[in-house]
Amino acid sequence: MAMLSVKDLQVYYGMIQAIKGLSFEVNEGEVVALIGANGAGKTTILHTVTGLIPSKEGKIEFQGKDITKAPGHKIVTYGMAHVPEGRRVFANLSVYENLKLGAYTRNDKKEIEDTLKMIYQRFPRLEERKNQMAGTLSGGEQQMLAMGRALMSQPKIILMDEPSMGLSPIFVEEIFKIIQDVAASGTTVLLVEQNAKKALSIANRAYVLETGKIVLEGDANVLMNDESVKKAYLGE
Amino acid sequence: MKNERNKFTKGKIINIVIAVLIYILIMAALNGGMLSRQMSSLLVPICVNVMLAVSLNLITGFLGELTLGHAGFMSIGAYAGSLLTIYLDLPMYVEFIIAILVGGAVAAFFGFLIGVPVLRLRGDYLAIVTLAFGEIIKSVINVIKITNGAKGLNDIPSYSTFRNFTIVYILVILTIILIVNLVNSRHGRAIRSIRDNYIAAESVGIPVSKFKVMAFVISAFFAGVAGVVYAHNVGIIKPTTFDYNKSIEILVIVVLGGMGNIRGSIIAATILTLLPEMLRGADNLRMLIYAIVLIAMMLFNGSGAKERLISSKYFPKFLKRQKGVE
Amino acid sequence: MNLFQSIMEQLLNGLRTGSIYALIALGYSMVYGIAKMINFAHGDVIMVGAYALFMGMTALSLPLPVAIIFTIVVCAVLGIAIEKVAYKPLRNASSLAVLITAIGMSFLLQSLALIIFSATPIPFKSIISMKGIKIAGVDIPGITIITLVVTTAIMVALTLFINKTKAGSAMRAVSEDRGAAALMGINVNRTISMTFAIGSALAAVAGILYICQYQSITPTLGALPGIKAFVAAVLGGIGSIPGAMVGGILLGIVESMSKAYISTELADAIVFGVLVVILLVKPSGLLGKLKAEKV
Amino acid sequence: MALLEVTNLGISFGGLRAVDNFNIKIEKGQLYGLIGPNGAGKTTIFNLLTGVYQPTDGTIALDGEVLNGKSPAQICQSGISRTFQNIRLFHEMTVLDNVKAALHNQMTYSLADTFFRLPKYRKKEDEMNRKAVEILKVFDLDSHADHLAANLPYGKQRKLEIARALATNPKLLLLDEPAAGMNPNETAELMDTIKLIRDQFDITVLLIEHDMKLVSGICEYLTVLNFGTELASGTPNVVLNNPVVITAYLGE
Amino acid sequence: GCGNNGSSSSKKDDSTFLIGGSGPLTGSAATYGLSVKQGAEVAVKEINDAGGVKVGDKAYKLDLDFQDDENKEDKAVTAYNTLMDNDINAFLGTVTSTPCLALTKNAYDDGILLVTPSASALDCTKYDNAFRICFTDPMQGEKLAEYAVKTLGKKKIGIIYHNDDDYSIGLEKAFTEKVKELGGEIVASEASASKDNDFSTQLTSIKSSKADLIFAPVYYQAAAYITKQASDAGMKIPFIGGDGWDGILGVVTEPATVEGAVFLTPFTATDSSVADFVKTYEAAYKETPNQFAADGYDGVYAIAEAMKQAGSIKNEDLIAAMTKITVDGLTGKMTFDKSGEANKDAKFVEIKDGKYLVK
Ligand SMILES: Nc1ncnc2c1ncn2[C@@H]1O[C@H](COP(=O)(O)OP(=O)(O)OP(=O)(O)O)[C@@H](O)[C@H]1O
Ligand SMILES: Nc1ncnc2c1ncn2[C@@H]1O[C@H](COP(=O)(O)OP(=O)(O)OP(=O)(O)O)[C@@H](O)[C@H]1O
Ligand SMILES: [Mg+2]
Ligand SMILES: [Mg+2]
Repeated sequence: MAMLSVKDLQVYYGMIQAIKGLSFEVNEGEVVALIGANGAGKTTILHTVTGLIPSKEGKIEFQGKDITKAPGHKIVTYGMAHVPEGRRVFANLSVYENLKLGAYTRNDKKEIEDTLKMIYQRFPRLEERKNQMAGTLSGGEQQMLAMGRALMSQPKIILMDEPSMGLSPIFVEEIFKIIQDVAASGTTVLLVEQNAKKALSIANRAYVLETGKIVLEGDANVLMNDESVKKAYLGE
Repeated sequence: MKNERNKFTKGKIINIVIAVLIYILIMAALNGGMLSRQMSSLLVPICVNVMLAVSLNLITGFLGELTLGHAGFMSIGAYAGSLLTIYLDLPMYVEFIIAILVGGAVAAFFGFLIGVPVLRLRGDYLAIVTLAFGEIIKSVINVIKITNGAKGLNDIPSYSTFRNFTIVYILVILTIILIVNLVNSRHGRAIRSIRDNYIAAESVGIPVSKFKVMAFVISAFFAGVAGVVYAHNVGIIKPTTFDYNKSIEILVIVVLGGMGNIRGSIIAATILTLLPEMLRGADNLRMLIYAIVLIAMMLFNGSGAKERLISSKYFPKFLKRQKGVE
Repeated sequence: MNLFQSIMEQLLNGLRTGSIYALIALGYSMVYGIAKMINFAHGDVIMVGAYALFMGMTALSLPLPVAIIFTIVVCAVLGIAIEKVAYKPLRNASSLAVLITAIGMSFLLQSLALIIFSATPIPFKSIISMKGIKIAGVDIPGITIITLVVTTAIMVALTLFINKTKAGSAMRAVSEDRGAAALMGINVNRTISMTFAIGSALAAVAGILYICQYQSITPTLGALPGIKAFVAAVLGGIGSIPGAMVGGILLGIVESMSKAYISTELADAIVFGVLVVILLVKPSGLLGKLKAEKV
Repeated sequence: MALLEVTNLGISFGGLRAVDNFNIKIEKGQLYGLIGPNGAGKTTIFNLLTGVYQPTDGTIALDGEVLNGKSPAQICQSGISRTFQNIRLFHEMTVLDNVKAALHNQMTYSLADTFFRLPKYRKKEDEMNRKAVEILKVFDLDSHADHLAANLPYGKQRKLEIARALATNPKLLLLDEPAAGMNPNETAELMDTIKLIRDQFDITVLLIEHDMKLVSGICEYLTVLNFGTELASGTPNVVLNNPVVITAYLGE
Repeated sequence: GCGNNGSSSSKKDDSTFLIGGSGPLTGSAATYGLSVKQGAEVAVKEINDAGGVKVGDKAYKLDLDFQDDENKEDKAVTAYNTLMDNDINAFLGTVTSTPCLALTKNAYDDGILLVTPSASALDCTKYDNAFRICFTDPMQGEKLAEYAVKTLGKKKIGIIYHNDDDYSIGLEKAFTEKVKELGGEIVASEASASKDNDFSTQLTSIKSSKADLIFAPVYYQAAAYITKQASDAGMKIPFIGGDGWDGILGVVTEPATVEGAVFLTPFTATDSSVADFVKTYEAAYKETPNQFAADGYDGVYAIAEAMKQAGSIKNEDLIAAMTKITVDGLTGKMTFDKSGEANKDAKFVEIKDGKYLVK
């Protein structure tokens, strides 16, 4: 059974329909990529899944549980984390405080410390700057923080919205390595990316989105060699 | 663009026609004795509130700064104008026009003074400083001799009562036209761009400080003029009339009418001036009902209920026209 | 009485009124931090607290400690109710819209009190019976001592709560970015309700101290301390807990000193003048942090 | 003489030396790239060049004119204009008005013209409209002229920001990660536009970008920044193959 | 007109005499307006129960239409105009001075009888149609100065007053001048705002000025704050106040704080001659009437007397009749002279053992 399944989803912004009835699934342990042009609706889907915006029609299930109408904060406790578009770090809190908030749903003090250590290991820059206000970090630093913060909750599935945006080439490599690491450690990943090439290279499966609808889906390797995908999203 | 220009003149003509029609209606009703005394005595207060709201909208709606000291500008205009008409001995119209100009100018000067802190402060900090200025103005007027202290000025000539409605109406229309003209000009664009993103405004070469002060000065001018009209309608002014509650009253009008929406300000000023008077029959429930109506209107406006209503299929089509900056 | 004693007494006067301002300002600041709105009805919660204590002690004839708890609970519930009814539907509207609703709420509470209790002031005998003390010829009334102690204790407790507890950090997160806070698993609505409850409970305490000081209850009693406390909150740096405290006390002292030694007539002008000068020098208030905005 | 000449530039935030002893010379008409790891200080340099921050050390000179101590608005008038890493449009204004706001200093009329709608007002406004539409056309935005900027999709917002910067008629245009969040096709389109700006409007461009395709595709000269100071500079070929740059920035 | 949406009491037939009233019913001055309104209501009911007012051979029922003016001058003008729309026959108002000043000219132009129960500013009665029940400010100030210096023999006097309130300033000014004339000395004159309730600063200043009497020309609520705070500060200087002090025992929590204070008032609720009124009032409104209620009551009776005297309800007849009547009111026996002022005796009241003691 799929870990996360979305069926016939429709989402509106006021009068405008952003998601026009789409379905997809993410299985446990998979890395699934969602690719598509600007404004295709990728962010909207993630926001709907984590309960930040309501859906008009459709059903969202997580580990067999219907979470369509569940409030955002509840969904987190079920084991879902979200690295949002635009990072959304708490600008006037320190890096350390941001990370601590990532573990808000957890109560195991000791293990939280361990996770924190692990994250500092992955992102040494965050440890260097642990007392800096998050708002004054550079763009890339904020991206690391957002990712670290999401990992603090030790999620079963992590939704990432363009994690490579604004990162230096070396760090893009690094981030994708981290994503692979995260996946390897047993966390399921739903990845939204503009950098389709990279995304497809680490994903198991992928969906291609166009103006609120899924137009293509399949094995990542297959899609990578699909002519239309190549032309539209890989810039070849 | 060509068709934009057409739209422009067409909208303008409609507005002129509406303004003239309203005038004719009011004058006919006044002269035909169709208005009750209560209604007649509300005409000028409505006009004063329209002027105050439209001018405050320049700061709050278009510059995007919250101020709680608008009544301070109003009081400066009221006192300056009234002192002139009390001590000058000229024909009524000459005297009144001088009073209007001087009242506005003195208020504008204070707008300039207050504009200085505006350059350093933002948001609620600015709001509190404007509130402070309003209260300082009030205290100072309260102690100085020429304004007759707490007793205030008495026997101000009745130059702007409903019997002289024409002159009051002309002033209101002038205020509206000048502010609308400003908003739709390069100066207005600069002011609006500061509201939307002052860092970007600076980056495209707009001197932010200059335009912030300009907005305050112009807004203060018209508030001053409104003060002169107020004083020459009621005939008596004292410092406590112009406390922060008065400023808040004007702010309520602006927000209810819609930030940056001149037509909204005009309508809201009319409704909110009439409402407490219409509720006189409710006796001791009056203020309670007023408060409930105010909250209900804000909830309706802001919670998306309005959008849902307008987009519902039962809403009459002809009312759905999009309203712009005007 | 010598000059020293007179100055000391004036200082104490200022300190006492200042601490009450501070207590109210704490509530303002907390609510502001989370809702980004100036809760104009906050002053009127004080008024409701005053009537609640009065009713608790007379109509319900509760024993004093119970009456005090009753007052605090009434205000906390009122705070939550106001938020739910009048502010929550406007979560996505501009903060100015909420400001206006708050003003409407303030009118509403005042007119309700007017209808229920009428405008005639109700005399209220102070529940604080502690005797004053005299140090070096300076009279320190009992109520001043109690007020100072209570205010200080509350401020310390609140600071610890916000900085050291999970609920406190949830409050700070919600005040930064509600959506991101929800993504951390924080129940945003509950956190906001809790903030209003705490703020209003503080107002209840302030209300109790206030009527013990002035011994009379009227429907408009909250207006003046409300606006003064608002000024105090901004002076200290709105959103900052120690700032509210410092702002309130400074305001009280400046007010009392300028009345005593400069001019009673211009006291208000001087207080506001000091405020303007301080904000010009330090645009984010005494202890406020300038919000980091990275370009 | 170089168009932009920056010597010994430096700034600190608290204890952090964000930019230190930074030098750069940009010739007129050049397409210049500024690259470097995250947090290296690239955006900070833009902020220093445009007067958002005042440098603690060093001088900035544009066309021989020293810009130190000038306000952002004055610097814009001197001829530097920019876009932002996090988009900063005038959201509640129309697309057309966004551009017209940037024409503020070029087509002027007085307050009296404004208040009384004197003929000069009409004339200049018409002129502005024409000019603004002309610029919007370059970016294919003219059909959106009446929309609110907030309602544009992300990619178009980026373009509008460039259009707006261009409207101030700059000598030097600073672009902060213009391709961020764009897919390869959109990026390719953007590269053409940037080249077009340089050629058609005769404007010098300094850009920050992490997309190496764009950088190597259009930049004629590069400076790599690391920890606030220059790590390397030269033509893309040289710089991008410099082992120091590869370890610090490019990877592999 | 369409303005006839006033309160239900404004429906009128030709045997009803409608009295319009105006005063603050909301806001911080509401207590004064409500008192006047309630006092007037008692009088109206009493007169109607006794068969109304006989005017010539016709009996009129009285009716009261009382509008809120929020103690604001502009609101007072519209309130007044609303009442005129409702066709009132006489105007009982306004309760406070400034709103009254704002509409005296209007009322004069309309030629209607204006009886203000409690607006004490001199100019309120400057037109011929206007009359006043309460004392004027200067008169009170002078009487109190004489009492302080001559009767009590105090020479060093401290004053604490509201500098933004006509009433308070009026008393303070007249008092100060008279005290100086009589050879006394004002050792401290401390101002405050009428919205203030913290007077500890002013009191501390007076304390160090060695005053042997404090004159506080303020209303009873502020007086209660002042006396309480003076006692808290350990001060034992006696107080003297104007008619605004009436009702103070109803708002103090410890009568000891006002023990020995003396004030001037035409009305005390404990006076046996007003017992009936006090009983009715307390039954109806659950509170003890104060001077404002008495003024409102007397105002209605003055109008009723004028109706009888005039034998007509025409405006000019009513106005002319005012100077010929004698009203035996709660605030004393009074006649009115051409200037519009009531001639009546001032009584000094001392607070003794927590009770009012008429001197
Ligand atoms: N708050 C909003 N109000 C109205 N329309 C919106 C809102 N947010 C997004 N949209 C519209 O919904 C559509 C989908 O937007 P979404 O942000 O989900 O796209 P995306 O695929 O994430 O694009 P990008 O790559 O630019 O992040 C777009 O057309 C966008 O304009
Ligand atoms: N206002 C500020 N206060 C404190 N530190 C700051 C401030 N602005 C920038 N910094 C710090 O200065 C360093 C340089 O930041 P800058 O934004 O210039 O980086 P960048 O090179 O643009 O990085 P990116 O490519 O990630 O955008 C960062 O470490 C950042 O945290
Ligand atoms: Mg997106
Ligand atoms: Mg950057």
